[in-house]
Amino acid sequence: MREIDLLFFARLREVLGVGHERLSLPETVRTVADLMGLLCQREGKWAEELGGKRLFRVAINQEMASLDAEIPAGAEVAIFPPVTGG
Amino acid sequence: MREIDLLFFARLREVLGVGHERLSLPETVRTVADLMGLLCQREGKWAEELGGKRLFRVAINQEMASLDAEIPAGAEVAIFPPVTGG
Amino acid sequence: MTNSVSVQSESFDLAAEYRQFGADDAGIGAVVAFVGRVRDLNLDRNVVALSLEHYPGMTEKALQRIADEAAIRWPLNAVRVVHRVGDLKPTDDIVLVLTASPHRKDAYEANQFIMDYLKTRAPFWKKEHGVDGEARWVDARDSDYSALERWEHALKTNWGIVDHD
Amino acid sequence: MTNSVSVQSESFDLAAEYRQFGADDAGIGAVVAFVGRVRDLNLDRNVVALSLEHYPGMTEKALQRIADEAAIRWPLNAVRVVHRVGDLKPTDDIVLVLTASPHRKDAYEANQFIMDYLKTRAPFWKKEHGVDGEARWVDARDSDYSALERWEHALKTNWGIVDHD
Repeated sequence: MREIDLLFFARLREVLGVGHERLSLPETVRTVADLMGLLCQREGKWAEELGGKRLFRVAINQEMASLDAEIPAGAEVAIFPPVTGG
Repeated sequence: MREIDLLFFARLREVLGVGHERLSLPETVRTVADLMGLLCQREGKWAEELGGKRLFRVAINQEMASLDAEIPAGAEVAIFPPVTGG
Repeated sequence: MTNSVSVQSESFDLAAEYRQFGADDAGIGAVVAFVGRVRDLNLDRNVVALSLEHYPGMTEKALQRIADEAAIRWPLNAVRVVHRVGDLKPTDDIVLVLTASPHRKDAYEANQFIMDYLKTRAPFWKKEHGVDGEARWVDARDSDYSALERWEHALKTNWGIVDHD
Repeated sequence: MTNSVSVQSESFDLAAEYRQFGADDAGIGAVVAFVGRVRDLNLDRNVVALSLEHYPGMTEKALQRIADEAAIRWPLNAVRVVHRVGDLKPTDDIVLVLTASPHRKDAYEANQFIMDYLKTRAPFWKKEHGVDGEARWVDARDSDYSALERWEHALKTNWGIVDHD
Protein backbone atom coordinates (compact mmCIF):
# COMPACT_ATOMS: atom_id res chain seq x y z
CA MET A 1 0.00 0.00 0.00
CA ARG A 2 1.31 3.44 -0.97
CA GLU A 3 0.40 6.28 1.34
CA ILE A 4 -0.49 9.69 -0.10
CA ASP A 5 -1.63 13.06 1.22
CA LEU A 6 -4.86 14.13 -0.44
CA LEU A 7 -5.70 17.86 -0.43
CA PHE A 8 -8.88 19.65 -1.50
CA PHE A 9 -9.30 23.37 -2.13
CA ALA A 10 -11.97 26.04 -2.55
CA ARG A 11 -15.47 24.85 -3.60
CA LEU A 12 -14.40 21.19 -3.59
CA ARG A 13 -13.08 21.48 -0.03
CA GLU A 14 -16.42 22.95 1.08
CA VAL A 15 -18.67 20.53 -0.82
CA LEU A 16 -16.72 17.41 0.19
CA GLY A 17 -16.25 18.70 3.72
CA VAL A 18 -12.54 17.81 3.86
CA GLY A 19 -9.34 19.80 3.28
CA HIS A 20 -6.79 17.08 3.92
CA GLU A 21 -6.80 13.34 4.35
CA ARG A 22 -4.14 10.66 4.50
CA LEU A 23 -4.99 7.78 2.15
CA SER A 24 -3.53 4.31 1.49
CA LEU A 25 -3.73 3.38 -2.17
CA PRO A 26 -4.40 -0.28 -3.15
CA GLU A 27 -1.91 -1.72 -5.67
CA THR A 28 -4.51 -1.39 -8.47
CA VAL A 29 -4.55 2.42 -8.11
CA ARG A 30 -1.58 3.69 -10.18
CA THR A 31 -2.80 6.82 -11.99
CA VAL A 32 -4.87 9.93 -11.29
CA ALA A 33 -7.77 8.31 -13.18
CA ASP A 34 -7.53 5.21 -10.92
CA LEU A 35 -7.63 7.48 -7.86
CA MET A 36 -10.75 9.24 -9.14
CA GLY A 37 -12.38 5.83 -9.61
CA LEU A 38 -11.51 4.96 -6.01
CA LEU A 39 -12.91 8.23 -4.65
CA CYS A 40 -16.11 7.91 -6.72
CA GLN A 41 -16.84 4.64 -4.88
CA ARG A 42 -17.63 6.87 -1.89
CA GLU A 43 -20.73 7.89 -3.91
CA GLY A 44 -22.90 10.96 -3.13
CA LYS A 45 -21.02 14.26 -3.52
CA TRP A 46 -17.80 12.43 -4.34
CA ALA A 47 -19.21 10.73 -7.44
CA GLU A 48 -21.03 13.93 -8.39
CA GLU A 49 -17.91 16.07 -8.26
CA LEU A 50 -15.22 13.66 -9.44
CA GLY A 51 -17.23 11.33 -11.73
CA GLY A 52 -16.62 13.43 -14.82
CA LYS A 53 -19.73 15.63 -14.89
CA ARG A 54 -17.93 18.63 -13.34
CA LEU A 55 -14.54 20.13 -14.16
CA PHE A 56 -11.71 19.67 -11.70
CA ARG A 57 -7.93 19.90 -11.75
CA VAL A 58 -5.29 17.68 -10.15
CA ALA A 59 -1.76 18.47 -9.00
CA ILE A 60 0.84 15.86 -7.97
CA ASN A 61 3.56 17.22 -5.70
CA GLN A 62 2.43 20.77 -6.57
CA GLU A 63 2.68 20.33 -10.35
CA MET A 64 -0.42 20.22 -12.56
CA ALA A 65 -1.06 16.62 -13.65
CA SER A 66 -3.20 14.91 -16.24
CA LEU A 67 -5.57 11.95 -15.67
CA ASP A 68 -3.03 9.42 -16.93
CA ALA A 69 -0.20 10.65 -14.67
CA GLU A 70 1.26 8.04 -12.28
CA ILE A 71 1.03 8.75 -8.55
CA PRO A 72 4.36 8.09 -6.76
CA ALA A 73 4.46 6.75 -3.22
CA GLY A 74 4.32 9.49 -0.60
CA ALA A 75 2.88 11.97 -3.09
CA GLU A 76 0.95 15.09 -2.21
CA VAL A 77 -2.11 14.92 -4.49
CA ALA A 78 -4.36 18.00 -4.66
CA ILE A 79 -7.81 18.13 -6.26
CA PHE A 80 -9.42 21.50 -6.90
CA PRO A 81 -11.81 23.42 -9.20
CA PRO A 82 -10.44 25.29 -12.23
CA VAL A 83 -8.45 28.23 -10.85
CA THR A 84 -9.82 31.79 -10.80
CA GLY A 85 -6.98 34.00 -9.58
CA GLY A 86 -5.48 37.08 -11.19
CA MET B 1 -1.24 85.67 -52.71
CA ARG B 2 -2.01 83.50 -49.70
CA GLU B 3 0.25 83.92 -46.69
CA ILE B 4 1.28 80.89 -44.67
CA ASP B 5 3.50 80.17 -41.67
CA LEU B 6 6.08 77.55 -42.51
CA LEU B 7 7.66 75.60 -39.62
CA PHE B 8 10.57 73.16 -39.63
CA PHE B 9 11.54 70.77 -36.84
CA ALA B 10 14.41 68.56 -35.68
CA ARG B 11 16.95 67.46 -38.32
CA LEU B 12 15.19 69.43 -41.08
CA ARG B 13 15.30 72.62 -39.00
CA GLU B 14 19.05 72.15 -38.50
CA VAL B 15 19.90 71.18 -42.08
CA LEU B 16 17.80 73.93 -43.68
CA GLY B 17 18.91 76.45 -41.06
CA VAL B 18 15.41 77.79 -40.45
CA GLY B 19 12.73 77.06 -37.85
CA HIS B 20 10.03 79.45 -39.03
CA GLU B 21 9.38 81.60 -42.07
CA ARG B 22 6.43 83.56 -43.37
CA LEU B 23 5.75 82.71 -47.02
CA SER B 24 3.46 84.12 -49.73
CA LEU B 25 2.13 81.39 -52.00
CA PRO B 26 1.59 82.12 -55.71
CA GLU B 27 -1.89 81.19 -57.03
CA THR B 28 -0.43 78.09 -58.72
CA VAL B 29 0.56 76.59 -55.35
CA ARG B 30 -2.59 74.89 -54.00
CA THR B 31 -1.46 71.60 -52.44
CA VAL B 32 1.34 70.28 -50.25
CA ALA B 33 2.95 68.77 -53.38
CA ASP B 34 2.86 72.19 -55.08
CA LEU B 35 4.53 73.74 -52.02
CA MET B 36 7.30 71.13 -52.11
CA GLY B 37 7.86 71.97 -55.77
CA LEU B 38 8.17 75.65 -54.84
CA LEU B 39 10.64 74.96 -52.01
CA CYS B 40 12.74 72.64 -54.22
CA GLN B 41 13.35 75.59 -56.56
CA ARG B 42 15.62 76.92 -53.80
CA GLU B 43 17.94 74.05 -54.79
CA GLY B 44 20.85 72.77 -52.65
CA LYS B 45 19.75 71.30 -49.29
CA TRP B 46 16.11 72.18 -50.04
CA ALA B 47 15.92 70.03 -53.16
CA GLU B 48 17.94 67.29 -51.46
CA GLU B 49 15.61 67.08 -48.45
CA LEU B 50 12.22 67.81 -50.03
CA GLY B 51 12.73 66.52 -53.58
CA GLY B 52 11.53 63.00 -52.74
CA LYS B 53 14.81 61.23 -51.99
CA ARG B 54 14.38 61.53 -48.21
CA LEU B 55 11.34 60.87 -46.05
CA PHE B 56 9.54 63.81 -44.50
CA ARG B 57 6.12 64.48 -43.00
CA VAL B 58 3.82 67.48 -43.35
CA ALA B 59 1.17 68.85 -40.99
CA ILE B 60 -1.38 71.54 -41.89
CA ASN B 61 -2.75 73.44 -38.90
CA GLN B 62 -1.27 70.78 -36.61
CA GLU B 63 -2.92 67.81 -38.34
CA MET B 64 -0.93 65.29 -40.37
CA ALA B 65 -1.50 65.93 -44.09
CA SER B 66 -0.84 64.05 -47.32
CA LEU B 67 0.86 65.41 -50.43
CA ASP B 68 -2.44 66.10 -52.20
CA ALA B 69 -3.95 68.06 -49.27
CA GLU B 70 -4.99 71.66 -50.09
CA ILE B 71 -3.31 74.45 -48.14
CA PRO B 72 -5.83 77.00 -46.84
CA ALA B 73 -4.98 80.72 -46.60
CA GLY B 74 -3.32 81.63 -43.30
CA ALA B 75 -2.37 78.00 -42.65
CA GLU B 76 0.41 76.85 -40.35
CA VAL B 77 2.33 74.32 -42.42
CA ALA B 78 4.98 72.23 -40.66
CA ILE B 79 7.58 70.05 -42.37
CA PHE B 80 9.55 67.54 -40.31
CA PRO B 81 11.32 64.15 -40.39
CA PRO B 82 9.41 60.96 -39.46
CA VAL B 83 8.73 61.20 -35.71
CA THR B 84 10.79 59.27 -33.13
CA GLY B 85 9.09 59.87 -29.77
CA GLY B 86 7.85 57.36 -27.21
CA MET C 1 18.06 38.97 -15.11
CA THR C 2 16.03 39.28 -11.91
CA ASN C 3 12.90 37.20 -11.83
CA SER C 4 10.94 37.20 -8.59
CA VAL C 5 7.46 36.30 -7.35
CA SER C 6 5.55 36.91 -4.10
CA VAL C 7 2.28 35.68 -2.62
CA GLN C 8 1.12 37.95 0.19
CA SER C 9 -1.94 39.21 2.05
CA GLU C 10 -0.71 42.79 2.32
CA SER C 11 -1.32 45.23 -0.53
CA PHE C 12 1.61 45.97 -2.82
CA ASP C 13 3.16 49.36 -3.50
CA LEU C 14 3.36 49.91 -7.26
CA ALA C 15 5.80 52.80 -6.87
CA ALA C 16 8.20 50.85 -4.66
CA GLU C 17 7.95 47.78 -6.90
CA TYR C 18 8.66 49.89 -9.99
CA ARG C 19 11.56 51.71 -8.31
CA GLN C 20 13.25 48.43 -7.37
CA PHE C 21 12.52 46.99 -10.78
CA GLY C 22 15.68 47.30 -12.83
CA ALA C 23 15.95 50.97 -11.90
CA ASP C 24 19.63 51.21 -12.84
CA ASP C 25 19.50 48.83 -15.84
CA ALA C 26 20.04 51.21 -18.74
CA GLY C 27 19.40 48.38 -21.21
CA ILE C 28 15.67 48.57 -20.39
CA GLY C 29 13.67 50.52 -22.97
CA ALA C 30 10.17 49.40 -22.01
CA VAL C 31 8.40 48.45 -18.79
CA VAL C 32 4.85 47.09 -18.78
CA ALA C 33 2.93 46.91 -15.50
CA PHE C 34 -0.36 45.06 -15.25
CA VAL C 35 -2.54 45.55 -12.19
CA GLY C 36 -5.64 43.38 -11.71
CA ARG C 37 -8.26 44.86 -9.39
CA VAL C 38 -11.46 43.74 -7.64
CA ARG C 39 -14.54 44.85 -9.58
CA ASP C 40 -17.88 45.44 -7.88
CA LEU C 41 -19.94 44.09 -10.74
CA ASN C 42 -19.56 40.50 -11.74
CA LEU C 43 -22.36 39.07 -13.85
CA ASP C 44 -24.80 41.72 -12.59
CA ARG C 45 -24.25 40.83 -8.96
CA ASN C 46 -23.11 43.49 -6.50
CA VAL C 47 -19.93 42.32 -4.88
CA VAL C 48 -19.01 43.95 -1.58
CA ALA C 49 -16.05 41.72 -0.70
CA LEU C 50 -13.85 39.05 -2.18
CA SER C 51 -11.74 36.40 -0.53
CA LEU C 52 -8.86 34.69 -2.27
CA GLU C 53 -7.96 31.14 -1.28
CA HIS C 54 -4.71 29.60 -2.49
CA TYR C 55 -2.63 26.43 -2.34
CA PRO C 56 0.40 27.50 -0.24
CA GLY C 57 3.64 26.29 -1.73
CA MET C 58 2.21 25.45 -5.14
CA THR C 59 1.18 29.07 -5.86
CA GLU C 60 4.76 30.31 -5.48
CA LYS C 61 6.09 27.45 -7.63
CA ALA C 62 3.48 28.01 -10.33
CA LEU C 63 4.15 31.77 -10.47
CA GLN C 64 7.92 31.24 -10.58
CA ARG C 65 7.52 28.69 -13.38
CA ILE C 66 5.33 31.05 -15.41
CA ALA C 67 7.79 33.94 -14.89
CA ASP C 68 10.73 31.72 -15.87
CA GLU C 69 8.96 30.50 -19.00
CA ALA C 70 8.27 34.08 -20.08
CA ALA C 71 11.96 34.90 -19.57
CA ILE C 72 12.93 31.98 -21.82
CA ARG C 73 10.57 33.00 -24.62
CA TRP C 74 11.16 36.79 -24.66
CA PRO C 75 14.34 38.86 -24.16
CA LEU C 76 13.45 40.27 -20.74
CA ASN C 77 15.63 42.26 -18.34
CA ALA C 78 13.37 41.57 -15.35
CA VAL C 79 10.09 39.97 -14.31
CA ARG C 80 8.15 40.56 -11.08
CA VAL C 81 4.85 38.95 -10.07
CA VAL C 82 2.95 39.75 -6.86
CA HIS C 83 -0.37 38.05 -6.05
CA ARG C 84 -2.47 38.81 -3.00
CA VAL C 85 -4.52 36.32 -0.98
CA GLY C 86 -7.10 36.73 1.79
CA ASP C 87 -9.88 39.30 2.13
CA LEU C 88 -10.23 42.10 -0.42
CA LYS C 89 -12.82 44.71 -1.33
CA PRO C 90 -13.81 46.42 -4.62
CA THR C 91 -11.05 48.69 -6.10
CA ASP C 92 -8.36 46.73 -4.16
CA ASP C 93 -5.40 45.53 -6.19
CA ILE C 94 -5.16 41.72 -6.59
CA VAL C 95 -2.21 41.05 -8.84
CA LEU C 96 0.81 42.91 -10.24
CA VAL C 97 2.91 41.75 -13.19
CA LEU C 98 5.96 43.79 -14.22
CA THR C 99 7.99 42.99 -17.35
CA ALA C 100 11.00 44.90 -18.67
CA SER C 101 12.65 44.54 -22.06
CA PRO C 102 14.75 46.55 -24.52
CA HIS C 103 11.68 46.83 -26.82
CA ARG C 104 8.03 47.41 -26.06
CA LYS C 105 6.57 44.54 -28.10
CA ASP C 106 8.40 41.95 -25.98
CA ALA C 107 7.45 43.63 -22.69
CA TYR C 108 3.75 43.71 -23.72
CA GLU C 109 3.67 40.13 -25.02
CA ALA C 110 5.51 38.60 -22.08
CA ASN C 111 3.21 40.44 -19.67
CA GLN C 112 0.06 39.12 -21.39
CA PHE C 113 1.54 35.63 -21.55
CA ILE C 114 2.18 35.68 -17.79
CA MET C 115 -1.35 36.88 -17.02
CA ASP C 116 -2.96 34.34 -19.38
CA TYR C 117 -1.01 31.47 -17.81
CA LEU C 118 -1.54 32.75 -14.27
CA LYS C 119 -5.31 32.90 -14.85
CA THR C 120 -5.46 29.21 -15.78
CA ARG C 121 -2.48 27.58 -13.99
CA ALA C 122 -1.82 29.30 -10.67
CA PRO C 123 -3.88 27.77 -7.84
CA PHE C 124 -5.91 30.74 -6.57
CA TRP C 125 -9.69 30.74 -6.14
CA LYS C 126 -11.97 33.74 -5.73
CA LYS C 127 -15.06 33.75 -3.53
CA GLU C 128 -17.41 36.70 -3.91
CA HIS C 129 -19.49 38.07 -1.07
CA GLY C 130 -22.61 39.86 -2.33
CA VAL C 131 -24.74 42.65 -0.85
CA ASP C 132 -27.30 39.96 -0.01
CA GLY C 133 -24.76 38.40 2.40
CA GLU C 134 -24.39 35.29 0.24
CA ALA C 135 -20.98 33.97 -0.74
CA ARG C 136 -20.33 32.29 -4.07
CA TRP C 137 -17.23 30.76 -5.65
CA VAL C 138 -16.35 32.48 -8.93
CA ASP C 139 -16.57 30.25 -12.01
CA ALA C 140 -13.59 29.93 -14.34
CA ARG C 141 -14.09 31.90 -17.55
CA ASP C 142 -13.98 30.22 -20.94
CA SER C 143 -12.28 33.34 -22.33
CA ASP C 144 -9.31 32.67 -20.04
CA TYR C 145 -8.89 29.25 -21.63
CA SER C 146 -9.13 30.62 -25.15
CA ALA C 147 -6.52 33.26 -24.22
CA LEU C 148 -4.24 30.44 -23.15
CA GLU C 149 -4.86 28.39 -26.27
CA ARG C 150 -3.73 31.32 -28.38
CA TRP C 151 -0.24 31.09 -26.79
CA GLU C 152 -0.10 27.33 -26.93
CA HIS C 153 -1.00 27.39 -30.60
CA ALA C 154 1.64 30.07 -31.23
CA LEU C 155 4.27 28.15 -29.28
CA LYS C 156 3.57 24.87 -31.04
CA THR C 157 3.50 26.55 -34.43
CA ASN C 158 6.64 28.61 -33.95
CA TRP C 159 8.84 26.40 -31.84
CA GLY C 160 7.26 22.94 -31.89
CA ILE C 161 7.00 23.00 -28.10
CA VAL C 162 4.47 20.71 -26.49
CA ASP C 163 2.45 21.97 -23.54
CA HIS C 164 4.00 20.84 -20.24
CA ASP C 165 0.74 19.83 -18.59
CA MET D 1 -14.50 58.31 -18.75
CA THR D 2 -11.46 60.46 -18.00
CA ASN D 3 -9.05 60.82 -20.86
CA SER D 4 -6.13 63.16 -20.33
CA VAL D 5 -2.71 63.89 -21.86
CA SER D 6 0.30 65.97 -20.77
CA VAL D 7 3.53 67.08 -22.43
CA GLN D 8 6.07 68.16 -19.83
CA SER D 9 9.79 68.50 -19.14
CA GLU D 10 9.55 67.32 -15.52
CA SER D 11 9.63 63.60 -14.74
CA PHE D 12 6.33 61.93 -13.93
CA ASP D 13 5.43 60.09 -10.74
CA LEU D 14 4.03 56.67 -11.63
CA ALA D 15 2.58 56.17 -8.14
CA ALA D 16 0.77 59.51 -8.12
CA GLU D 17 -0.48 58.98 -11.68
CA TYR D 18 -1.77 55.49 -10.80
CA ARG D 19 -3.40 56.73 -7.57
CA GLN D 20 -5.32 59.44 -9.42
CA PHE D 21 -6.21 57.04 -12.21
CA GLY D 22 -9.74 55.82 -11.59
CA ALA D 23 -8.84 54.95 -8.00
CA ASP D 24 -12.47 54.84 -6.85
CA ASP D 25 -13.92 53.38 -10.08
CA ALA D 26 -14.93 49.88 -8.97
CA GLY D 27 -15.83 48.98 -12.56
CA ILE D 28 -12.11 48.77 -13.39
CA GLY D 29 -10.77 45.21 -13.39
CA ALA D 30 -7.49 45.77 -15.24
CA VAL D 31 -4.95 48.59 -15.46
CA VAL D 32 -2.02 48.45 -17.87
CA ALA D 33 0.84 50.92 -17.45
CA PHE D 34 3.52 51.29 -20.10
CA VAL D 35 6.70 53.21 -19.30
CA GLY D 36 9.20 53.95 -22.07
CA ARG D 37 12.74 54.66 -20.87
CA VAL D 38 16.01 55.99 -22.29
CA ARG D 39 18.36 53.13 -23.17
CA ASP D 40 22.12 53.58 -23.22
CA LEU D 41 22.71 51.31 -26.17
CA ASN D 42 21.21 52.22 -29.47
CA LEU D 43 22.73 50.48 -32.49
CA ASP D 44 25.95 49.77 -30.58
CA ARG D 45 26.55 53.39 -29.82
CA ASN D 46 26.94 54.52 -26.20
CA VAL D 47 24.38 57.17 -25.47
CA VAL D 48 25.07 59.43 -22.49
CA ALA D 49 22.20 61.86 -23.02
CA LEU D 50 19.09 62.32 -25.08
CA SER D 51 17.17 65.46 -25.99
CA LEU D 52 13.55 65.39 -27.09
CA GLU D 53 12.32 68.13 -29.42
CA HIS D 54 8.59 68.52 -30.03
CA TYR D 55 6.07 70.61 -31.94
CA PRO D 56 4.29 72.54 -29.19
CA GLY D 57 0.54 72.55 -29.64
CA MET D 58 0.46 69.73 -32.15
CA THR D 59 1.92 67.19 -29.70
CA GLU D 60 -0.93 67.71 -27.22
CA LYS D 61 -3.52 67.52 -30.02
CA ALA D 62 -1.98 64.37 -31.49
CA LEU D 63 -1.82 62.62 -28.08
CA GLN D 64 -5.40 63.60 -27.25
CA ARG D 65 -6.59 62.32 -30.62
CA ILE D 66 -4.79 58.99 -30.15
CA ALA D 67 -6.21 58.61 -26.62
CA ASP D 68 -9.71 59.47 -27.84
CA GLU D 69 -9.49 56.97 -30.68
CA ALA D 70 -8.45 54.23 -28.28
CA ALA D 71 -11.44 55.07 -26.09
CA ILE D 72 -13.76 54.73 -29.09
CA ARG D 73 -12.40 51.34 -30.12
CA TRP D 74 -12.10 49.67 -26.69
CA PRO D 75 -14.35 49.82 -23.60
CA LEU D 76 -12.03 51.88 -21.39
CA ASN D 77 -12.73 53.47 -18.02
CA ALA D 78 -9.78 55.85 -18.27
CA VAL D 79 -6.77 56.78 -20.41
CA ARG D 80 -3.73 58.82 -19.37
CA VAL D 81 -0.73 59.73 -21.54
CA VAL D 82 2.31 61.70 -20.30
CA HIS D 83 5.25 62.45 -22.63
CA ARG D 84 8.41 64.25 -21.57
CA VAL D 85 10.44 66.70 -23.65
CA GLY D 86 13.85 68.30 -23.18
CA ASP D 87 17.05 66.79 -21.83
CA LEU D 88 17.08 63.21 -20.53
CA LYS D 89 19.70 60.62 -19.58
CA PRO D 90 19.80 56.80 -19.69
CA THR D 91 17.27 55.08 -17.34
CA ASP D 92 15.09 58.25 -17.33
CA ASP D 93 11.40 57.71 -18.06
CA ILE D 94 10.21 59.21 -21.38
CA VAL D 95 6.58 58.25 -21.77
CA LEU D 96 3.76 56.84 -19.64
CA VAL D 97 0.54 55.32 -21.00
CA LEU D 98 -2.14 54.14 -18.56
CA THR D 99 -5.26 52.30 -19.72
CA ALA D 100 -8.06 50.94 -17.52
CA SER D 101 -10.84 48.58 -18.53
CA PRO D 102 -13.18 45.98 -17.00
CA HIS D 103 -11.16 43.20 -18.73
CA ARG D 104 -7.43 42.81 -19.23
CA LYS D 105 -7.45 42.08 -22.98
CA ASP D 106 -8.94 45.50 -23.74
CA ALA D 107 -6.54 47.32 -21.40
CA TYR D 108 -3.53 45.60 -23.03
CA GLU D 109 -4.69 46.13 -26.60
CA ALA D 110 -5.66 49.77 -26.15
CA ASN D 111 -2.31 50.46 -24.48
CA GLN D 112 -0.36 48.93 -27.38
CA PHE D 113 -2.52 50.76 -29.91
CA ILE D 114 -1.76 54.09 -28.21
CA MET D 115 2.00 53.40 -28.15
CA ASP D 116 2.07 52.24 -31.78
CA TYR D 117 0.21 55.35 -32.93
CA LEU D 118 2.24 57.65 -30.69
CA LYS D 119 5.49 56.26 -32.13
CA THR D 120 4.48 57.19 -35.69
CA ARG D 121 2.06 60.12 -35.34
CA ALA D 122 3.01 62.30 -32.38
CA PRO D 123 5.55 65.00 -33.35
CA PHE D 124 8.49 64.23 -31.05
CA TRP D 125 12.08 63.78 -32.22
CA LYS D 126 14.96 62.21 -30.30
CA LYS D 127 18.54 63.43 -30.54
CA GLU D 128 21.20 61.20 -29.01
CA HIS D 129 24.39 62.52 -27.50
CA GLY D 130 27.16 59.90 -27.54
CA VAL D 131 30.24 59.40 -25.38
CA ASP D 132 32.27 60.83 -28.26
CA GLY D 133 30.48 64.15 -27.78
CA GLU D 134 28.70 63.83 -31.10
CA ALA D 135 24.96 64.39 -31.42
CA ARG D 136 22.82 62.47 -33.87
CA TRP D 137 19.10 62.53 -34.70
CA VAL D 138 17.53 59.12 -34.16
CA ASP D 139 16.14 57.47 -37.29
CA ALA D 140 12.55 56.30 -37.41
CA ARG D 141 12.30 52.52 -37.10
CA ASP D 142 10.62 50.42 -39.76
CA SER D 143 9.27 48.14 -37.04
CA ASP D 144 7.23 51.06 -35.68
CA TYR D 145 5.54 51.41 -39.05
CA SER D 146 4.81 47.70 -39.31
CA ALA D 147 3.34 47.82 -35.78
CA LEU D 148 1.03 50.57 -36.98
CA GLU D 149 0.03 48.72 -40.14
CA ARG D 150 -1.11 45.79 -38.01
CA TRP D 151 -3.77 48.01 -36.38
CA GLU D 152 -4.76 49.68 -39.62
CA HIS D 153 -5.21 46.31 -41.26
CA ALA D 154 -7.25 45.10 -38.27
CA LEU D 155 -9.36 48.27 -38.27
CA LYS D 156 -10.07 48.14 -41.99
CA THR D 157 -10.83 44.43 -41.86
CA ASN D 158 -13.08 44.58 -38.82
CA TRP D 159 -14.83 47.89 -39.16
CA GLY D 160 -14.12 49.14 -42.68
CA ILE D 161 -12.51 52.27 -41.27
CA VAL D 162 -10.15 54.19 -43.52
CA ASP D 163 -6.98 55.65 -42.03
CA HIS D 164 -7.45 59.31 -41.16
CA ASP D 165 -4.11 60.50 -42.51
